[in-house]
Amino acid sequence: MITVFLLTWPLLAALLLFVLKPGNAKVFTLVASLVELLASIIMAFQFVKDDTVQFAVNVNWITSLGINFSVGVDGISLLLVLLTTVLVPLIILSSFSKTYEKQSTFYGLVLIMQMALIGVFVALDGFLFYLFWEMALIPIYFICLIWGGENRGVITLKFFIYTLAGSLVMLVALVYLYFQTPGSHTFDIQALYQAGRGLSAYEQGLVFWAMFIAFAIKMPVFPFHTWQPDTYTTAPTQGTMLLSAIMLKMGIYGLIRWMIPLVPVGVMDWGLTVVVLSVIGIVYASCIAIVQKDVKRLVAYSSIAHVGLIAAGLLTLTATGIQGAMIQMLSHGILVFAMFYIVDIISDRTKTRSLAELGGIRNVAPVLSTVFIIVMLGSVALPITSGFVGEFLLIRSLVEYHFILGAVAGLTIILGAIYMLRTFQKSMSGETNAITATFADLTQQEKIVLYPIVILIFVIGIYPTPILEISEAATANIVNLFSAYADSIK
Amino acid sequence: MTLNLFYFLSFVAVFAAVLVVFSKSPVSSVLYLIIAFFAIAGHYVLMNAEFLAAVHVIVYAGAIMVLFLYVIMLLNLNKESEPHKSNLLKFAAAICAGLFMIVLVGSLKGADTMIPQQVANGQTGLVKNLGKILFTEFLLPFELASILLLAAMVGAVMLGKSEPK
Amino acid sequence: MVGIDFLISLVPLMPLLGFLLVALSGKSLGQGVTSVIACGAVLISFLVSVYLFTELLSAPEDQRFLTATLFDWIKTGGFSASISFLVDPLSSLMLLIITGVGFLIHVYSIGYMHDDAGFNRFFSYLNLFVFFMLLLVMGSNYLLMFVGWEGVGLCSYLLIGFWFKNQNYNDAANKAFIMNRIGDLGLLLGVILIVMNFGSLQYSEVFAKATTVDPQTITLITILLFIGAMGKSAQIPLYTWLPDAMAGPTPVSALIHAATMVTAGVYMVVRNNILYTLSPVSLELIIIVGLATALFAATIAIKQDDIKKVLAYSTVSQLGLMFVALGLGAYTTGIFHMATHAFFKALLFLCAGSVIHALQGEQDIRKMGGLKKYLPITYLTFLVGVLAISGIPPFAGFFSKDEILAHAFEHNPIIWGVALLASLLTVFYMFRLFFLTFYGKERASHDVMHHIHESPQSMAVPLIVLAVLSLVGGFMNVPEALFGSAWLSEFLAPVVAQSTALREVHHLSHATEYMLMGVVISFTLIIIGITYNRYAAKHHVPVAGNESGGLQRTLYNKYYIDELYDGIIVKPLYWISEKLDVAIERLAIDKLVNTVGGSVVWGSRGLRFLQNGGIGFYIFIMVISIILILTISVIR
Amino acid sequence: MVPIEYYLYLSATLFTIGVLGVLYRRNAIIVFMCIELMLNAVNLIMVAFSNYLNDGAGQVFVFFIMAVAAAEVAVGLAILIMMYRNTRTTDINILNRLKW
Amino acid sequence: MNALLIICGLGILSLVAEIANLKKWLTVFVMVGLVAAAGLIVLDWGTVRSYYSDMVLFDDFAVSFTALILVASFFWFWMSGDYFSNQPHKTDRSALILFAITGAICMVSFNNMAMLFLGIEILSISLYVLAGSNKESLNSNEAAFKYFIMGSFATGFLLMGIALIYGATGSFNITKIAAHISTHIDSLPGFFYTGVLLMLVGMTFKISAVPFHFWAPDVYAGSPTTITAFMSTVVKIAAFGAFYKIFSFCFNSVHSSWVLVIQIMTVLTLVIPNITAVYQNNIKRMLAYSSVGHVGYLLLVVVANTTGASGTILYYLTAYSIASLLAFTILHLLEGSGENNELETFNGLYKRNPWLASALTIAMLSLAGIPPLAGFFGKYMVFALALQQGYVELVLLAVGTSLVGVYYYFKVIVAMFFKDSSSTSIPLTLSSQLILAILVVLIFLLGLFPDWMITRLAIH
Repeated sequence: MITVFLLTWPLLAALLLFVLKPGNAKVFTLVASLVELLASIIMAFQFVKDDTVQFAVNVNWITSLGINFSVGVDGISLLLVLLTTVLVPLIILSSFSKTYEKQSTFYGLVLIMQMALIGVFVALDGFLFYLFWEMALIPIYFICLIWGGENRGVITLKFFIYTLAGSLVMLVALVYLYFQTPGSHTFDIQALYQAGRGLSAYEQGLVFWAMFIAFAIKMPVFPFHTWQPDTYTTAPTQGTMLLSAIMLKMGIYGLIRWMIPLVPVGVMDWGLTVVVLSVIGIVYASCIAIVQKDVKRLVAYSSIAHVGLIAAGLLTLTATGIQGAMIQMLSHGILVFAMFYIVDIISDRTKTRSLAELGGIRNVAPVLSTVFIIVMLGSVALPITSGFVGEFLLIRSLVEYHFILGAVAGLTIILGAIYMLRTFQKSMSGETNAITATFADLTQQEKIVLYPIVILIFVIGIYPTPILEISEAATANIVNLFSAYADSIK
Repeated sequence: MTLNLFYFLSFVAVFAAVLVVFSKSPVSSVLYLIIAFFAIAGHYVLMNAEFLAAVHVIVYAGAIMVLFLYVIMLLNLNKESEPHKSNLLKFAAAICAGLFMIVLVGSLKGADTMIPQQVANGQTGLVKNLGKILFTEFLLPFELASILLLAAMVGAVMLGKSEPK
Repeated sequence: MVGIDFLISLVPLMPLLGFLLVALSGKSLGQGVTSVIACGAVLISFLVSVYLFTELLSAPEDQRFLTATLFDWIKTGGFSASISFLVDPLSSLMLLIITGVGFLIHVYSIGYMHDDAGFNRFFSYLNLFVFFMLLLVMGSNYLLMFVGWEGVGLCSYLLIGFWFKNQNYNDAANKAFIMNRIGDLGLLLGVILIVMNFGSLQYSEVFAKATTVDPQTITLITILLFIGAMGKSAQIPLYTWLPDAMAGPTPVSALIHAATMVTAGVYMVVRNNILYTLSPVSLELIIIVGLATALFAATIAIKQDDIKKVLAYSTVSQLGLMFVALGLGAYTTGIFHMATHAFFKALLFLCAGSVIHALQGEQDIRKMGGLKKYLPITYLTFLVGVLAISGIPPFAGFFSKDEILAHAFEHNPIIWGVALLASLLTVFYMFRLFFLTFYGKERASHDVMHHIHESPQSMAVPLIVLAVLSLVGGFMNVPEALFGSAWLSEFLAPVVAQSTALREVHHLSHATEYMLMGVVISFTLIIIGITYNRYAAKHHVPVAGNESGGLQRTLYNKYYIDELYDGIIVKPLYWISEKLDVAIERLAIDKLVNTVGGSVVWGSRGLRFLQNGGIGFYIFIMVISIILILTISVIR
Repeated sequence: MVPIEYYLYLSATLFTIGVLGVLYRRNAIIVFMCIELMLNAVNLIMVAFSNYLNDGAGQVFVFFIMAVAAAEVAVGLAILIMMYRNTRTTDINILNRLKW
Repeated sequence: MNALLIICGLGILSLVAEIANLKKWLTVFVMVGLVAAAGLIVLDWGTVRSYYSDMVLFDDFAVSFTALILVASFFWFWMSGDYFSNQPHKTDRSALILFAITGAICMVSFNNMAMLFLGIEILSISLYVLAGSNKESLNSNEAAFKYFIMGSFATGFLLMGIALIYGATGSFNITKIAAHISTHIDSLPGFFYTGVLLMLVGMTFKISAVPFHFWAPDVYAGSPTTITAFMSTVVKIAAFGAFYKIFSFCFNSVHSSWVLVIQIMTVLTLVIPNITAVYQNNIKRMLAYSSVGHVGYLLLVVVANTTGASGTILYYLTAYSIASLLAFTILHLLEGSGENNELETFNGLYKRNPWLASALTIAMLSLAGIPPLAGFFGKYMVFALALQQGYVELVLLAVGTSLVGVYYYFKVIVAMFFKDSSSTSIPLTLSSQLILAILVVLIFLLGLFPDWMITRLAIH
């Protein structure tokens, strides 16, 4: 039942916001999201670390179409649910210094977004998954459209149509699989797995691509990424955070839950192609990040590079790779959130995001610059920060998969250092200039947001084992299923 | 004899129909069309549908074409007011119609294989017979036709009436 | 009595604690408290290290190791890495050097950084560095070593860019970090290959299985690991960051860029000696790289005018020599030279710092001269350092360098020749530096000379201690030929036991050794004479832009290597990135995506003219469509 | 007895002439008349079939077609008059504001 | 059947009202009548009854379509109250609309070609007049004129088709024709197929499938907005119901003879109107194109030719009609406050009238097929049906065109939320607020609980 609570509570709160339009919508939303966080923590404590699906709820919904409201949580889902519930209050808190027009609408949309995101992570019915998948798109579209920056009309529309295009193709694939299920057809995940595995290699390849393109666009993986830098740049900061810190994980989660166990032969046949694409993406996006002049855009590209590594590691289909992807998802979520928040703080105070106009902030804002350094180090995967654990596991799985690919993917630690250090140097170091001379250091409220992030960066970096344990069994389950199946068809 | 009559009536009908299309003056078009309708009425008689032929003449020649003439007179259209279509368009129209004729006739194959279910007895077109069908089997359509005419009447009045400003 | 586990953990934890205390309290601590905390933390570590060292000494030879496991760090998918420490002879020696020299430099820094606004920050970084360095040498598995490895790189970055207002310093810091990262990638890949092939990251387990793994794999692993060493220990081709790293405060140069961090590569190779021994190809590579670096850096140092740059190139060169020793399989010799080098190079740097401090930041030796009488302690200690590095008996450098040369000769006289040349060049530029700084006319401006003063106690005492160490440090491994017991070799024997078992050991006859020593010492003395004549007696002072001939100019410009790298790596990278951004990203991929959308709009613009409003046209289309429909069905 | 296909062809011919007229002329009144001609072609074949099949329904259907034709003409001419009132033309292509 | 009579009666009553001075209460009376008729028709659910010598057949298909037509008409009357008030021909208009609804009911319940034909003609003739009911407006004139000329031209083809089919099968009765076809499948004369195709032309003209759609955008754009709403909802339901009944029930045995044509038309209907709509700046015209585009998705069901698809069609039409009504209601409200239908009118509507903008957004989202709204499930079921029959390429094409659809629907949303406007907000009456709210709720309910409708409507 707690799963259902997690899904309905934000929706309820959002509806209340829409209807009541309370004056202090911020606080209202924060409290709502904290309740949600509490619920998810309770869930995490009740969770038994094995490979079963827990807290499952299955209610008939659209029986004639074989669609059930079937949700449940395993280790993989739980981690992502936690990521969502932890980040959403922080995202809301990070907006406290801003006054958005029509704020109850804004926060309502954020809460609906949260519901949809959690829905994606807990859905155990193909159709339900798709439904939440699309529902996540709508609030974020409006958040970007209404409160975004310049040129948002065109950019957000491109984003919407691009991602919708991918997901519609995924829907076609899901329906195709649905008709392969026995009897009166069902969207139940296990039935879909069976159906997917029953397909011929050629059909699996088709389904693979149909699903992969949807996920690839969402993540985004090279070369399906071009909507992303524009959208991240133009979206309001909280929107960018939602997009990059949580929503992007939907794509990766989709790969783990809805692709690898679904069409194993397709994954085997095409895995290499995807890994190569992802690895190209790592280098490609890193290179582009090096020459970016807009900080927000730079972080956007860095995100592409990081996600490329996650996707590549995931597709090696090893326990190391998937576990690495899990931990890296969490790490990337908090890091990219912090990164965008810092960028937001800087651009709020200086009214610019151009690296050329910044500089010397370290002189006047030591706390901010220290936090920046820590986040930056996490982002370049320095050991004992959260970034390292994931990147190490991922690169390790890639090296095992193919040494050269692993080595090329490893370039990320060099290229990442290049663009991150450059960013830090240009924005923080040096002498202050006219724009940055009056820069104020972090306020209390900003510290409240950033300090937990810093703590999380180190906690995940130093003692990731408890987190890894949560998803360990579920991951092993997938890998074993996969390898058993792969063996059986050989 | 019947066949000769058929040929004659067909020739008249087609010839008059062609003249409807090609005559310059709308009034003469109307008159040619009335000739074509009479030819068609002749065909009805030929097929033992005398009642229908009579109704046909009354409705078409008597009512509809008079309405046409009336409107032409009302709008004072009996002159070559119509701007000519370019020759190219006319040519295209002719080609199109020709092609349409070819495919239509070409697709109408198989009529010769049809075997009449009953021998024509000449009773079908009698008023008695038709009336029976119309007021039993086709009662509802008949009533609906009244609705149709009512709607047309209301509509025609509504549109045709000039509004007091 | 506290457990040994706790004590072991205490060694790295104390500096961490110091770091946290200093860093988190921000500026609220006074300079005094800060220095007490920072120095105290390192001092405690040092004392514990000494205790651990004595524990090891008292243990029988085959049980000279202590371990402590704290917790599982990463554990997933049948792979685990724990936070666990290993204290064996090698790491305990490293501990002593790191904490010992580290402590001295901490103390020195109190005086050196006295009036700097970033005093607290500086000490927090220093403590953090010591923590990571200890992690590096104490980690009982590769991953923990990697943590330290990256961590010291980070601290190096932070300290090089310590004066962050100067963007040139920041450039140098970035350069150091990125070059290190290139090496780190090699190391990381090596570590990954190890865990793949050995199934474990624990040293003990890996070494136990070493002989069971395919030699080619071992070669690949060792080469990758060595790439890491190249980055960290500034070997060709990744050395250019080290001279630039002199942008940092001088104690940093002494601690990080001379005594400890840059020797991490040496430590790593020695730690993995069994793997290297199993891979002759890698050893050859190490020799070649080491020799090339030693000679190359030495030649550059000849023409440098910045006191710290000379020392930096000297460090590069000396590290090259150490690697030569490692490549020759003389692992203990490498460690020996590393230890002595730590003493005298730290000393030299601190002296240089003292000079710079006295001259208010002046680093150009062309603007020094005649400082002998103003800075007596510095002068004397510097002399000790110079003598030590030049290999004059009985100073520390003599024994260690002699051992390397002896091993080189034994392996191949050509190697010996080149190594000798490099060490003779060292003698030349060190004495050139020494004479230019302390002898001759006073070339500093009047204003500067007016304020000149000998360094305070806190700076002088470490100088003296280090000078003593430079003087006596060599005695820990006096060779048998000189009636010594080669104590250090004995002590380290368990570490390299596996390698020793695999290698045939040739020993040079004592006669040959004496002859070699004689040759080296006589050449050294000749060079000292030449240098004295040129710089002290004739007051020759190099003038910028006065290089006669291409070779000199090339040397002065460090072989244009920076320019070369800039031309073939940095600029192309930016060029490619720019092109990727402009040409591929915007003009190809994004354009393609937009074209899809654009074509719909374009198609719409065209298609709407189909709806041209004319009834005649509509009916035409209808009739034509009907014709087509009927045609289709007729044809079928 | 005239064979049924003769009527088919005759009807097709008249129908085509109607279509030709619609395509060929621009005068709305002539176009209306041509449409009437098409409907008559249908009537003709309907009666022919009715006769041929000996089934009165076909002829009854013709009544409905006539009713509809009458209704259409009434409404059509009303529309024409309305349009003429506003544009002073019966050219089918003149009123051409709604496009694209 | 009673519903048909009630509507007829209401039509005549409207005419009488002019004389009896009941004008004031006419709309209310009509709405009550519609509800009553809908209630009566729902009572017939589950039974199959034919009336008047098998002229009409009220089976579940007819009942559900009739009910939908009545419900749509009810909302239509609600939204377009001012189309009748303060007009000189109030009662005439009302009567014509009611006659049109009568025709529409005939079109979905016919069991005889005569009924189909008369139904179509009653509907069409009323609409020719209604399209031109704004007599002063040249646009309205043009719409009526175009509609009339092209409509009667298409009627000619439809009749020719009926005649040929009559000739080949000897009957006008749908059941008999279907029986005759299946028993004489091998001995049907060639002109029978010509008849089928000519009927296809006539019927696809009525549902406005490409290439017989040309009248639709112009007529929709030219007619008064309320009439456009009527055409794109009630008329579309009736036309598609008739089309589906004829082709999927009656001519199902000769599926192969016409399915290729329908496939080609499906492709064209998906592509051309959807793409053309992208460039439209007049929302009414854009909705007209979109309305044609939606026919493409419905045709996909006909192509798939599965049993039980009528439920899908009905659901789709319901979803589409509700969203369309919602959109047109808002368009009409804007027109009522003196604004036009150009895209610029919608600029900044969100700032002026947030609720209005949100409602229009929901309409657009539903039309675009965004989950979890009703429009999405409509499209989903269509795609699923087509996929089940293996028409993957067609489905992918349809996916592509619905993306294009998203583009033009979202243009409106972007204008409302993104652009700025200087206009002032529009006051809404309680009645219009209520209808907007009901329609929005219906869109959500249909989307969230489609099962209720699907299971009941899985007819045949």
